[in-house]
Amino acid sequence: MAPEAVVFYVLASIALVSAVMVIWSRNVIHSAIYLVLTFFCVAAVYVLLRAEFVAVVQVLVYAGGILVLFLFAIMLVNLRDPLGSRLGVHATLSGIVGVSVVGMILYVYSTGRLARSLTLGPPTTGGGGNIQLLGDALYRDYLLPFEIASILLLVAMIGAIVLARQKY
Amino acid sequence: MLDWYTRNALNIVTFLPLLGALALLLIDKEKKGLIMRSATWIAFADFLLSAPLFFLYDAGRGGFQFEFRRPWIPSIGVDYYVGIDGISLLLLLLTTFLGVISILSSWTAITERVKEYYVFMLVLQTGMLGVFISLDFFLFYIFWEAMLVPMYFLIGIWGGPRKLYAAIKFFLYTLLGSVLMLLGILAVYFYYPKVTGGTSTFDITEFIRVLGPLTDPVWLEMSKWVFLAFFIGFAIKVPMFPFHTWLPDAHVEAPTAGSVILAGVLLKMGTYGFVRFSLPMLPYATRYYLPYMLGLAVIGILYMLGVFALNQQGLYGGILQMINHGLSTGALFLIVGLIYERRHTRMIAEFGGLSSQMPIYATLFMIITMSSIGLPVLNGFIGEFTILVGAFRIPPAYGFSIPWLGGLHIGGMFWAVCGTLGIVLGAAYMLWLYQRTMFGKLDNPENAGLKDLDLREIMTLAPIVLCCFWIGLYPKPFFRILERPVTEIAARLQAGEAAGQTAALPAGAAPSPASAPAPPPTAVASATRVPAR
Amino acid sequence: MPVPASHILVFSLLLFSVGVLGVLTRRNAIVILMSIELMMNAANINFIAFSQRLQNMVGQVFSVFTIAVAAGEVAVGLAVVLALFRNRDTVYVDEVHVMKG
Amino acid sequence: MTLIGLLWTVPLFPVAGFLLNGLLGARFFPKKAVWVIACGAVLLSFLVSLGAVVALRDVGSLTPSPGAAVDARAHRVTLTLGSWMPMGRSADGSELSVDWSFALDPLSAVMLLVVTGVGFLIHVYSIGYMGHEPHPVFARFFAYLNLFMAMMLTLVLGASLPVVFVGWEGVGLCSYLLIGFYYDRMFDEKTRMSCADAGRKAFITNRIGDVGFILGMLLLFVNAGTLDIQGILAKTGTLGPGVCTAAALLLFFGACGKSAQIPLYVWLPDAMAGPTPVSALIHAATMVTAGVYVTCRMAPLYLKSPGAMLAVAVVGALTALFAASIGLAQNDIKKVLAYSTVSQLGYMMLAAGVGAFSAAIFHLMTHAFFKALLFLAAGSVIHAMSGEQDIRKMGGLDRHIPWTHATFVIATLAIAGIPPLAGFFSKDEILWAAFNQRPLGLLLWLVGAGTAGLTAFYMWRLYVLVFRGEERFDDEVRHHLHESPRSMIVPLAVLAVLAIAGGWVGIPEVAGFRNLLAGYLAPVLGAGEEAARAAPHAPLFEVVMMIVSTVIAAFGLVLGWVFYERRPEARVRLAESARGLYRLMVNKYYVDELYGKIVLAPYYALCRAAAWFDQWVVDGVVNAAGYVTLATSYTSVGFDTYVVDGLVNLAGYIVRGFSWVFRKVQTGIVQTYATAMIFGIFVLVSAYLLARGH
Repeated sequence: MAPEAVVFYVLASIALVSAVMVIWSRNVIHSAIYLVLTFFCVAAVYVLLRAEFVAVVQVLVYAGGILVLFLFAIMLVNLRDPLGSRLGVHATLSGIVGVSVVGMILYVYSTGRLARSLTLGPPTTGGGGNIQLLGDALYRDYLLPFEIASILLLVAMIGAIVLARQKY
Repeated sequence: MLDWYTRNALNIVTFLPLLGALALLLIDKEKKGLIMRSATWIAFADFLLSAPLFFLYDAGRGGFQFEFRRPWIPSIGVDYYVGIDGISLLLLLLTTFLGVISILSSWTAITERVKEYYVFMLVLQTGMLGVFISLDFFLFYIFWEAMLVPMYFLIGIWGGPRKLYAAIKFFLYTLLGSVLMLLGILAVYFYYPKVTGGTSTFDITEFIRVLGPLTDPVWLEMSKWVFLAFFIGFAIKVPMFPFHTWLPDAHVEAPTAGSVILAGVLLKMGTYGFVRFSLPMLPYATRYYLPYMLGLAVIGILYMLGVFALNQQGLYGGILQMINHGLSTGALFLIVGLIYERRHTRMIAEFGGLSSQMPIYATLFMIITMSSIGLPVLNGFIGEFTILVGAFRIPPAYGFSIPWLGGLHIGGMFWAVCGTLGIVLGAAYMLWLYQRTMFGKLDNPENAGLKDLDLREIMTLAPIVLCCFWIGLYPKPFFRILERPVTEIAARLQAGEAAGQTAALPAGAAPSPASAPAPPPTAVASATRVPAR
Repeated sequence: MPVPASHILVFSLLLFSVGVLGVLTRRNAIVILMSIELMMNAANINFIAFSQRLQNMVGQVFSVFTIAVAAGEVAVGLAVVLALFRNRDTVYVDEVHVMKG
Repeated sequence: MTLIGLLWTVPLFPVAGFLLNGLLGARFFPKKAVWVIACGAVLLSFLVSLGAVVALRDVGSLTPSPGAAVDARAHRVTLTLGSWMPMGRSADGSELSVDWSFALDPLSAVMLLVVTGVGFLIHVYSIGYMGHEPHPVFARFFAYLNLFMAMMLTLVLGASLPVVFVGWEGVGLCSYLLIGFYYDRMFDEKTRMSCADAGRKAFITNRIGDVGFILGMLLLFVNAGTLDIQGILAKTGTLGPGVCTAAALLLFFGACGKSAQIPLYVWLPDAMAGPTPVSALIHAATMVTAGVYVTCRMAPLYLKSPGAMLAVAVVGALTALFAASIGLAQNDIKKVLAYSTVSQLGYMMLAAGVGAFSAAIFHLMTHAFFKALLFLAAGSVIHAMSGEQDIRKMGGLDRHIPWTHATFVIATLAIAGIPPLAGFFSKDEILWAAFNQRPLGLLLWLVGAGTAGLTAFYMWRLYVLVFRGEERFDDEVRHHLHESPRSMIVPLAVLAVLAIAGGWVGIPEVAGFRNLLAGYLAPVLGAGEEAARAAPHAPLFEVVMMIVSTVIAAFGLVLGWVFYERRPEARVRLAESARGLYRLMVNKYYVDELYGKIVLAPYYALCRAAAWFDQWVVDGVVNAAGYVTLATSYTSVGFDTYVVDGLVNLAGYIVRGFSWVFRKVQTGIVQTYATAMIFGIFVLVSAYLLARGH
């Protein structure tokens, strides 16, 4: 087994386990910490997949920005009972449904055609990665969507401020 | 200038309220007075902008006018295509007219969430206008659905004690109807290219032109199902028995202006749908289900009787009566709203003897009551009389006999008699209502201090009353505007009748899919244009 | 890349499923938001895997957009949670059932 | 063409008066201005009508112009003001259209003069009668009265049925408003009927009749292709007997409503809830005769259908007798007069039914004079008695109010049919025409003559109880007792003259005069008259019949005098011996109660049933799914305890699972919905996979 493969499987396992812990853990703070761990692992997987820029963005935005937001929110929401019950009958049922769907999709994968046709090709050229290609795509072909995305962020920011204001 | 207006009038009229709503959003919500005034002015400007259409519309030319067409989603054949004929013109004017009045009537009635209220009212206005001007089925459907949302909120937020129940009931009912209607639209949409061999389109005029006179047995069979799909969609809106139970709840709970719009415009959309789509596009199926339609129509909805009389007089009367009913029912809800605002109850037992306390109110109420029970010189009579003439002219072949009632013939005459009896019973009820509230002794001390109407309130009712007299005394312009579209539809229906005969289906038989003949080997017929009369 | 693409897809699928489970089972709105983030990450992994496989940058471009959207969504979502908490004194979604039939 | 061209202004003057008094009167005008406007408007109408009628005399010299057609043969001028309802084409391509058009011919001329003339007198009378009312009420009264005049004139002048119908409904509305004029008062304490109730009853009963009128119009419209009256009458030949009979009967049903014939007469006695001038104007002289007028208008249509004619005659005769018998036992002065009106209207219908249309119009005219006089005199009595209407509390008034007394006597003799007063000639003409009817002539004559006797009897009874005998009122009333003001007495006097001399325009030919009225009406009604006169003419016999009917009337008068003035104990004995019949009469044969049982009760039941149906059946179906779900979840509540305790067996678990799912569907928790969605995806994809055979 190639070292990269080993790294991938390890990272994937950590990501999955910590993801499970996110939803399993009874303390919201713990959930947030596990979430950060998942994000880091996924970022690493991005690197493996030769998407260095996205990996960096992932770390900056998710692990940096979003998580801080979460922590702030958790602290602002001063819960009386931080340990919400986790597994009700409803959760069991939902779990069963969810797992069955996963099983089904896995079954579809395993029936073969998808798996064969999607083996990854050779890595892209160069040690510098493909940031330049990405930049070209972002700022030339997808300039308008990019700008719209920035407006979206602006709107979200204003919306969040308006919603979270004490009196309105 | 005029040229530019005629080309863009419909877009301006339709989207002005929407733009106005957007503008309202920018106003500080504490400035309630400014919001109310702006909303009123916007609605009034919209009415003023729509009024010239009445005079610019070329009644002699007929057909759709003020058309505006741009490709919208070319890949599936959707156009932004709007235009009006005489029928939609009148409904458009009714909408802008009642729009001003309902907004004006809300000034004192709505005290909470003022800004949102007027925004919803204006958005609703755009939705309703859009329904009447759309000539593209896709566009039509979008407006048809879009209109539900503001109405839902109007009932659900500013309604009475059981508002949530009423709002959800309203929404679910109409949604169910429109989903079935969508099925019908899609059926037509997918069938159309098979006939022409050309491209797909949602163009309503094209559907009518091609599918209306089509005599292909496959289509005739299919049109029955399409008719049923449309029927449920429209019948819920009308609302026809037995789809009517959402209406009382909605009316009781809705705020006054909501009731006015609901009764005045929204309920007319179902009938409009029948006139615009079912009749000209599916003449054969219309004829096929006619006895049932008449039977359902006669339970309370007189204008449906007119529409399904399927002749010129019936259609005239049906459409006029839609306008009349919109005016007088709208006014009645305003009247109820005015007293509700003063006393915060609608219980009839609470009132009595208001006539001496509020003479202007009593007078206007009396005129509207008389209008709605069809007293001549007022508008109701014109509509009712024309409808009854139409009903009388339903050929005997359109009816059926009941053997175990001595061969009683259930045809035009029977329905006309039913309709006339309905008018009388309606009169009994309305007079009872009027007497209980206005006459008698003023024995409830809470009513002693009631104020008569102020200028603004008179301004909401007086235009309606004037319109009632106008239509009652000199309805000729309305008849003229309706003349071409109505004759065209009547001609199409006659052609459909002929189609039914050539297809040699048992006329007037009970509708059962099994009675359909086997489709012929080639299911493609050439499209022919109905000779215009 | 010696790892078969299908394994990466399975990884993303599992991550996504964990997110779905979280959304379905947890009562705490904040955790639900976190679970949504998990699902978005899973989607991103798919984007990038296919981008690599097809030697096309579009996948990466879209993942950038996804991250932007996720950021906005979290910001607004948390604001909603805060507003909810202020008005209803709870962040448990099953206590917020105005749509109850 | 001068004044005839202004014909359209005749209804317009009162409309102007109505608008002025209605909109501004109560606020800005003094009382005097109000009545000057109201009476002036009617006077102007009267003068214009008079001028137009005079101009009509030499119709031959009139020149037609656009919008004004002249028919010299029928002495008719038709003004078309414009198109009202252009309804497109009928199946055969003819134009279905209704115009705003007015017509003046001898028939409408007679009506026009009667309506405006009597109307003007009653307007003048009302000045005094309503004088003590506070100002807004005063203005409102005159506004309504003017509106009524406008509508009545529209009815009379209308040249097409819908225009007539405008007036027809309009007078109904005014009648409703005026009956319920004192809307806050009680009318009949015993049955707890308020004035507003009475008005509503009148309006609804009329509307029921209108069903017939509308359907008749429609039938004619669809079959004749026009609603212009002359157009229809010209086409009666082509309509076929079935359509003619149906249309005639339907129109007659409408006329029954307006003219208070069996079975729709019940509203008229209750209409006495209105102020007395209203009773005089609307419910005696003008509006209630509209049915007779329209029947005569459509005479050629009726003549095409012997069956319909017979129906009209029989209904008229029965109504005459029936109402007269009820009138015998009433104790309210106005109700006696009301039943008398119903009875006289029956007379007119009888005349129309036997083809004596001009006699019907003749009686309509004389009846307008003497019945208006009776009502106005009764109003004067009520005025003098401080509002008392019960004749058992009157008596001996002849000394106190001599003018009223004198005019009342004249009117009583006129209605009883004593020559040479007005009633005699018209009543006699009707009886003679009825006698000549085939095949029921003798029977109809007997009924008519019997009614005449009854009429004389109960009218004299009324007179005696009110004016003669001992005074049965208390001192309080006596203290206020006074003769009415001059504005009331003058109209009484004028009407008294008319009640005496009004009949002289129609003295039968057998007496050596020309029957002026019949001759005047001949261009319009001549065809019908000839049919009626086809019977063998025996002048001597006619004179004998005349004498017989006079004797019968006189006998009735004498009987009334004997029973009520001379030997009251004989009356008591009679009432004792026929107690059952007497009770029936006092209670008006229980017709109101009967209608309550067979019409109103089912109607209310229907309303309730409809509401019940809506609430339970329709909504029930809609909510069925919801109910089922609810039911399931309710049953599951019991199981929940076991679930918590973990004591579940398999069967219980399944039930619980299902019910739990159903209930959870309605929890309002978004997650539930999400679960359901995903489960749906699962099911769909599984189904797809299975179908694909994987």
